[in-house]
Amino acid sequence: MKVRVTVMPKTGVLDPQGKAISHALGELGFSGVGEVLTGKVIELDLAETDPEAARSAAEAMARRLLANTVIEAFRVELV
Amino acid sequence: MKVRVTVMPKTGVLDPQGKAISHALGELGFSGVGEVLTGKVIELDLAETDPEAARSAAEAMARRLLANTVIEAFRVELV
Amino acid sequence: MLHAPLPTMTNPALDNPGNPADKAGMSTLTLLPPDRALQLAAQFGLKPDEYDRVLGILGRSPSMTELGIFSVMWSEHCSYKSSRIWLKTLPTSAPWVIQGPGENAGVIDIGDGLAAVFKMESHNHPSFIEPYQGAATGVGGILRDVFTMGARPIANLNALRFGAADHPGTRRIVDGVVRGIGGYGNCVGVPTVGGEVNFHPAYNGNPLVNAMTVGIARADRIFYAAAAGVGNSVVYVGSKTGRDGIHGATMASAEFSAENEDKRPTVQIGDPYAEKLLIEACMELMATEAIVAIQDMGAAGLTSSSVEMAGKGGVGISLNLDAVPQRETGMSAYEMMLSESQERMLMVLQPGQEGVAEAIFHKWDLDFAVIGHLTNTGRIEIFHNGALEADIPLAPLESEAPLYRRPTTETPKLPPLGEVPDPMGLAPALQKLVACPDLCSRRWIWDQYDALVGGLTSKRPGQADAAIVGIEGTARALALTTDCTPRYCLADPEAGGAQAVAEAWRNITATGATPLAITDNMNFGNPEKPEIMGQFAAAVRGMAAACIALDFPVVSGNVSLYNETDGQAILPTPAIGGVGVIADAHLAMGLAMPAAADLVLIGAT
Amino acid sequence: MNAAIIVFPGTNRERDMALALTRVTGRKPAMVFHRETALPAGTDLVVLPGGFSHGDYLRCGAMAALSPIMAAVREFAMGGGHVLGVCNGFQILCEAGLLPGVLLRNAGLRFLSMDCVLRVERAGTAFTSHWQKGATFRAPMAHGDGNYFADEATLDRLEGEGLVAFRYADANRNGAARDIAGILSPNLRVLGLMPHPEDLVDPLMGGVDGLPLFTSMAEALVGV
Ligand SMILES: Nc1ncnc2c1ncn2[C@@H]1O[C@H](COP(=O)(O)OP(=O)(O)O)[C@@H](O)[C@H]1O
Repeated sequence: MKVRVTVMPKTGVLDPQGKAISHALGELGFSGVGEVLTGKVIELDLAETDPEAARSAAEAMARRLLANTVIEAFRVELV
Repeated sequence: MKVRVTVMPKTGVLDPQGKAISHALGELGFSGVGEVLTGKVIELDLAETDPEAARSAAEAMARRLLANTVIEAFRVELV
Repeated sequence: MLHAPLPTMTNPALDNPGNPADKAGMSTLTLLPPDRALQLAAQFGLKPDEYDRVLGILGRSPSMTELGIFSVMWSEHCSYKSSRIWLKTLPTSAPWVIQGPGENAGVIDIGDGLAAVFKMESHNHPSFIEPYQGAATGVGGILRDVFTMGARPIANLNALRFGAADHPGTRRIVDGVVRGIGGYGNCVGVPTVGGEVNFHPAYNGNPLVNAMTVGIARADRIFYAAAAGVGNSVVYVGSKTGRDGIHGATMASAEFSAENEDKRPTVQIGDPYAEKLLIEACMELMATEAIVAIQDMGAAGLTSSSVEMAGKGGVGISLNLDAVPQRETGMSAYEMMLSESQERMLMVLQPGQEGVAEAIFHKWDLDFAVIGHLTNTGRIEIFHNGALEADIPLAPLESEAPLYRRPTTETPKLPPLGEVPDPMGLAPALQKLVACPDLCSRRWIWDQYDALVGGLTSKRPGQADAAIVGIEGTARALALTTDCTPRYCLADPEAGGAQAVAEAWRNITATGATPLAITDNMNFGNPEKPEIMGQFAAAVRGMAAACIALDFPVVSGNVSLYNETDGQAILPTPAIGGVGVIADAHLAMGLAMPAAADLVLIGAT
Repeated sequence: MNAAIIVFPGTNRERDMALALTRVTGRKPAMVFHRETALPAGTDLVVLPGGFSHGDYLRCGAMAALSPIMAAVREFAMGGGHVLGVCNGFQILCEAGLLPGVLLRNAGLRFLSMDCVLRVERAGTAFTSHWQKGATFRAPMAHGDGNYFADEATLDRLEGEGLVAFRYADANRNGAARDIAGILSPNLRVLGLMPHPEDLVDPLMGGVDGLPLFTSMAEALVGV
């Protein structure tokens, strides 16, 4: 079972990479680029075959390690 | 128009980060974790309102800056 | 323990170690049809006469894996076939030289029972394709060359040449290369203490990334590559094998291009974290008596490491690829033998030491597998999925590889410059000079390199003509520098070669240290062109003369040829890495001028 | 003073730290591997040194913070023990929740390796007693993720309670909130800071600006 965990900075948390990308895109001549937010995707190949069990395992992994919930929010999808 | 660009390592390209995460999850007692692949998500807020124009602008940005197409593949979605 | 299940059915050499593989075992070898083999040989870069030699050696058509092995072992990169004849003329000995060229790195005695182990190596082409990873894996490769010999790396340096500063492609490459060198070195925890950078249009399509590592070992605890002990285990350690960097030739082969995307040669990605673990694990194992021989897997990974270890030791080697730790599924023997996955080493262990070694590598979260054993056949035999995939005598692959004396033409002497008119006046000229890309401050580079990790760097970039790095537990320090002025080498390769050596010597001397030895990185164009081979020969001549005059022998080096784009060669660039020692680090001189000092000019202008 | 240096896979400034500690205390610190579950008996000071634990993959310090030894370090800190985290060690302390906030990518996205000038904001602690408040000193920095971030309330609390130990005094190169370079726990016994005083404790290295950190600790923790 493949699971995708997407981790994004919470609102109000500084995103230096997003800021730099927004700036760089402007410099490259792309206009109309507003806020840019950057995050991480972690795709896990789990032995678990039950979708709900896989999802809850991934959620546990995200809470424990994959995301720092002080500054990041995460989303789990089955893929 | 919000656009999400997901950038992942191409098949066969080593992902040291994914490897380290897979290992760490194992050490934390999560069993049945196979390959882990990590990538980036970049969410762009574009002034463009036409979906197809926004998509192709994002694709151009991905090719130009957001992804390193020698080792990474990208996917664009409207959100 | 992961003992390789040996397919004894197809390994007669194991049942009867006295005999070379008999014909029964050979029957499982799938040979290429002759016309197909001929066509592939050309695609793999073997010249027609070289391919004839292959046929003569084998007495039959090769298998796919065998052809791959011949092509990489006889490549310029592994065989030094165009350069060896010239390199042999370099002075390589001195009372303080413990090991000259021919091993993974050179070794010199620096007193107090210690040795400095160092080498420089190029990663030019990969750095053009993918600057960050190309430069990063270059650093990783040279580090392995040094710690393979039992030395803990204490400093990295580099020598970089980029295209014109205003060329549209240059910025991307400079940025990637500098970040890649820093990214790898900073993480692995080896300080980057010096280097040099030039810009010239001749490097527009072919940047040079030369990386140097210096390590410290006990002079009586140096590890070598020569395998010994028939029956001893051949052990694979480090990261898993993937399809990284497999010979570009793979792609050209119809067999492979018919397959899916995944089979394309992929860029090697460096994992400095894995390398750091590998250093620690190797250092720990090296403190025991378990290792007979050790070699890193660099270019042509498993092929060159196994062939060189067995070849140097005058033994044979049998490998079972089923036991190789693999990152991808369905890899062929050809792919595994040619993979250039990073952060891997091959070792031969003393009998019964497998458990000790395995525990150490597992402690450091690294793969460990027994993948074969030494034989007395003088051949390399490779098994995969129970079938024999290659069976080649070692000598023709290694010590008897092709050797060429290619035609040379001398570089015409340029007329003297004569009177140079002053176009702008002294002050503007000075301003122009200090602002030019070749002379301006390099601070923006070294500000991205951790120069201090290790706690022993006493002169970092910008503080002295050579970097000064202390040696733990002693008052001593090493003085380290890289130097070359390619413009000079283009105008007069002999004088340029001599000048590069002399500059390294002067930079070390200027700190108060005694210059001891050099490593070199010979970057040139296509050796099949007589004028390029002429540059090479002349540069070597000049270097040799300077080395002799200065008592400054060459103990290691690397050659990178075919640095051309659209037939345009780079400037001849024999980069020199110099090492000296100073008995008391406190005495090392820096550049900073004390207040109220007098300026004294020494030498003729 | 019995110091224990924790070595995670990828730690690389443990030797620098050991050299500095040995120089000041004359005693070699114990090296404790991340898989250990207990600190050596009689440990007075735990040091989490710099480096790239677990390659700095995912988030700096995230995987190290979950190491077996960190349970012992947490217990030690909770019991009033002194803990110093430098660079990656600071990142680990934040990820482990022993200090608030987090270290984000440098604002310019580049690795920064250079000397910076720090101002001592909180003197009189076990780590800072040999400096005057307001004193400035030079310290090498070498990091890609030193951009200290915490929410406004946390920053206000840190400042209000005098828990900001050091600020960048010359330039804020990494974008750290309120120029913060190092912070203390409420009991003043856990210190995290980004720059490396341990790399400036010997005239041979270009100065002894970092020495007061070590002499402060040696004095405060002698016989503790
Ligand atoms: N690529 C580099 N990496 C690290 N340090 C560098 C690099 N290039 C130049 N430097 C450092 O910058 C300083 C000046 O370089 P350079 O002008 O080549 O010195 P010199 O002419 O004295 O050999 C030296 O300390 C050198 O080590």
